[in-house]
Amino acid sequence: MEFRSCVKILNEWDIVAVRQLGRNVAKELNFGIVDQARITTAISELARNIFLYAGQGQICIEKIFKDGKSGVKIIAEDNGPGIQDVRKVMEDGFSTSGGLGAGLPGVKRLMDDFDIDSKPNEGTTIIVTKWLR
Amino acid sequence: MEFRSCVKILNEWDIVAVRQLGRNVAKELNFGIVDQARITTAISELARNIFLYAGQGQICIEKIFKDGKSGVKIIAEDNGPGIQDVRKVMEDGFSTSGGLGAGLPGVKRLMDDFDIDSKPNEGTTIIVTKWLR
Amino acid sequence: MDSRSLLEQKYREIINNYLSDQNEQLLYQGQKLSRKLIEYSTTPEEIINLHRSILIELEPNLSQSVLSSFDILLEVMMGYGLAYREHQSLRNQQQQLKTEIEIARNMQKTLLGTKIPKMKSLDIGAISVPAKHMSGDYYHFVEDENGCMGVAIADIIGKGIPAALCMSMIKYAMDSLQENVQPHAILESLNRVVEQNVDPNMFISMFYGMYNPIDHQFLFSSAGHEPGFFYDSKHQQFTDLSAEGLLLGIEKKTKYKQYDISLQKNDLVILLSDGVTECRTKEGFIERKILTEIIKKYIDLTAQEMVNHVYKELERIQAFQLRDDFTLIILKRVN
Amino acid sequence: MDSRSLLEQKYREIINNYLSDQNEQLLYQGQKLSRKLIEYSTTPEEIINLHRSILIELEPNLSQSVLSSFDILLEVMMGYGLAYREHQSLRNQQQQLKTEIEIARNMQKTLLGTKIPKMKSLDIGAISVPAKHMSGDYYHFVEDENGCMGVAIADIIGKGIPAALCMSMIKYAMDSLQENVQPHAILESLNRVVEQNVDPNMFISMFYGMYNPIDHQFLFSSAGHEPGFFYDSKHQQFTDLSAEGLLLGIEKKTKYKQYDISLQKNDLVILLSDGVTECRTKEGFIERKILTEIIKKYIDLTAQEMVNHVYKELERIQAFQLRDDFTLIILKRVN
Ligand SMILES: [Mn+2]
Ligand SMILES: [Mn+2]
Ligand SMILES: [Mn+2]
Ligand SMILES: [Mn+2]
Repeated sequence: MEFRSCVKILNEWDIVAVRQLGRNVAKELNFGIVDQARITTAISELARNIFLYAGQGQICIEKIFKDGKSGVKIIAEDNGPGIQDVRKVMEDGFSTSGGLGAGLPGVKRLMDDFDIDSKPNEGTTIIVTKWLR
Repeated sequence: MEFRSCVKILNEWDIVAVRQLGRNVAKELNFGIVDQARITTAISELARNIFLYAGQGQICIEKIFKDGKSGVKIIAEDNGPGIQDVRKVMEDGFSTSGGLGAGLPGVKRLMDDFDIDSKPNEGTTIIVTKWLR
Repeated sequence: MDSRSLLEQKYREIINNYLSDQNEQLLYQGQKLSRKLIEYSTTPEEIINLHRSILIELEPNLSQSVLSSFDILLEVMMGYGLAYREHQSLRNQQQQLKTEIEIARNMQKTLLGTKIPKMKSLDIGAISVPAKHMSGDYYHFVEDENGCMGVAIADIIGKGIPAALCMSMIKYAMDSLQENVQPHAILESLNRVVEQNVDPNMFISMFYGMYNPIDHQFLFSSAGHEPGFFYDSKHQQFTDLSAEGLLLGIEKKTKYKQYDISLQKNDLVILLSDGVTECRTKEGFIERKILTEIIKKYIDLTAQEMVNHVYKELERIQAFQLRDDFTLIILKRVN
Repeated sequence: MDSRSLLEQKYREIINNYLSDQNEQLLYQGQKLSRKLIEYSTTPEEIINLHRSILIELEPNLSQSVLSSFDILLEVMMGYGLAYREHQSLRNQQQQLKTEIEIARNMQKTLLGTKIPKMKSLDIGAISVPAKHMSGDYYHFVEDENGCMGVAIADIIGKGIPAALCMSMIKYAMDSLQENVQPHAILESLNRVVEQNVDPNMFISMFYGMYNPIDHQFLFSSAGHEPGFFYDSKHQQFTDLSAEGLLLGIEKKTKYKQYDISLQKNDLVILLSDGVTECRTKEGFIERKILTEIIKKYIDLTAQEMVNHVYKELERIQAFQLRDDFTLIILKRVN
């Protein structure tokens, strides 16, 4: 049975909670200090996105094992307004909320796999994975 | 009488010598550690440019005092081939010799004033200044 | 105190609090501070220096080695500082360029704009999305006085600004064409214009079709354009809308063959640019077969809904990175 | 060992050496290493972590506080790491865009290309430099069968890609003009084309002049274009080549006045775009007077040398940052 644990994102405290969860899972999987920080940063960005644009949602963290590799998978879901133009949001330098390099392109670069599904008025699901090397 | 001291740039050792000179002058003028490093980096880039593109030349360091302010002025001169297209060399991301952000635009950003005069087949003179704040 | 010193003070505070209680809350504050520092253009070498001074405050007996090691860290971080400064400037340039391209794109839209004709017997849907900032794809509808509808779809070999520039140039040629001419003749006349006027390294593929609502015949010719599909609703089968013909701009005297098909009720004509079929995923290009399967899923929707859905689906399987301009037109006989 | 570990090893070495002898040579090595690390895409957060592990090696009794402080430094550096990654990607995009613009610029050059006529009585020099990637300035020479030479200089209101796009569009209009028409009539006919075809927010200023080598008269009309200069060599005086007239594209039925001057030997006609006169230095715009003074310095050179020198000088006083497209044409009667 795979490990999976979720945190509801309702306020800024939940961002800290889900960061903590992600960092612990990354530690347990033996990710190094730098990768721990990267995974936490990615989670933080995803949580902030939910908090800022959807108001609420949840983030689940999974340990995954495949072909002898282990990794951490992060699923961020919300029922917010959805992203009108995903291509635009994935462009560098588009994000105005974060600093340089933040936003979803930043998350994509911090992680190994990135998938996004967004439907206007239904919500957004983002799934990202980082593999232990 | 203003202080002025020059180093001929003939080989890589001279780059170290002129860095040392610049760092000392910056220290004497009470520039902070970070500004010392910036001034040294700018000198280093100018020296490297001479070394790489002109073969040889010289760099002079001056202490300058004006309107109650003090500062350091760096004059880099060579009789090399000159720069064909100064506008191009001053574009970001043009420099291929250095890493990201290096080259003359980098020097310009590290210092307060920047002037360049280049004549094909005659040589290039670059004068940069940093003021103590 | 200015905002710089406030941020430095904040950094000092976070570290001090963290030393007495190492919790995630403080690390999160660190991340938020990072954003702020960048917002106020603090450079990485300044952070290193700040950190060094805080260590000295924290540990008055800090060993000389630890202190000296920071000289090297600072030196190494200078390179990152240069990159960071270049980034800020590049970002501004990028922003300006985007504004400029946005204006040019709007000019292009106005210039190339075409209205989808309203016809009793034909439901028409069209979508065109540039891969980059500007499109080198083009489509155009015309209705002549006999009620026939002409449809052109073209692709400049090349993308982005050069293709857009080229497209604007041949647009004039299109406008000066006479109405009521057959597809093969239209391509032949356009070919002459392109051959004469456009850069010799620019080629254009074009498909021209003409639908007659009286006899429901669809005539078409192609100048080296990616074949579309014909969907036979009775047998629920797709066949390629193949047609021979050289690209526009290669040879002055090129002749184009003309083909025709007959549309029954609910039959479809699907026209596209190669950006649709050459949709590249992690696993390689998709097959034309996969495309027809996707179209089939939406076959009961209106033509416009169909093209929108197909685009959305293909956009996602390419991870939102189009490699080529994407143009898809569906004509559905409804009466 | 891979190159990453080699670089880490090098960093360790430099620090160790530096601790026993703090000299500039090692700091210089630090700078060179910085370059290498960036070349191999090492991120700043990796440097911080590396530095932390080296400190642990150096000082086995390193205090917990110093170690923990690195957690915060790492967290703060993550933001810089993100900026750094974005920079690498932005730089690649910028590179691609540049390539694309380069191609478009060459197309534009081919499209707008004009040959400087060789005339016995007239020495002609011309230079045109875009402020950005693409020019919205345009100049063109024509010689008609009577030996008269027409010269057009135009400026799209706006710069960069949109202006270039617009320029390409009106180029067709220019080509279809009849020869041997007077300047005012040329502007009137171009005005109609621009008014009809070009985006309503795009305006074009244009000066059209025509030189007759028989009687040495220079006829000219202007559509809101920056006035050039006439240089009377006998009295060594510059006067403005003023001419009234609305911009192209404003009003369909605009009429243009026509003016004429007579050229004596060694007299000059200087045509320019506002990018020449609106040359901005740290102290503000230069005066037209300064421009004529600069021209005077080179008055004994050939027309082409003159325009080159004037450009070089103005380029430098603007610190190599043109704010507008720069076009300067000098006609010098030599016989
Ligand atoms: Mn294309
Ligand atoms: Mn294509
Ligand atoms: Mn302009
Ligand atoms: Mn202008």
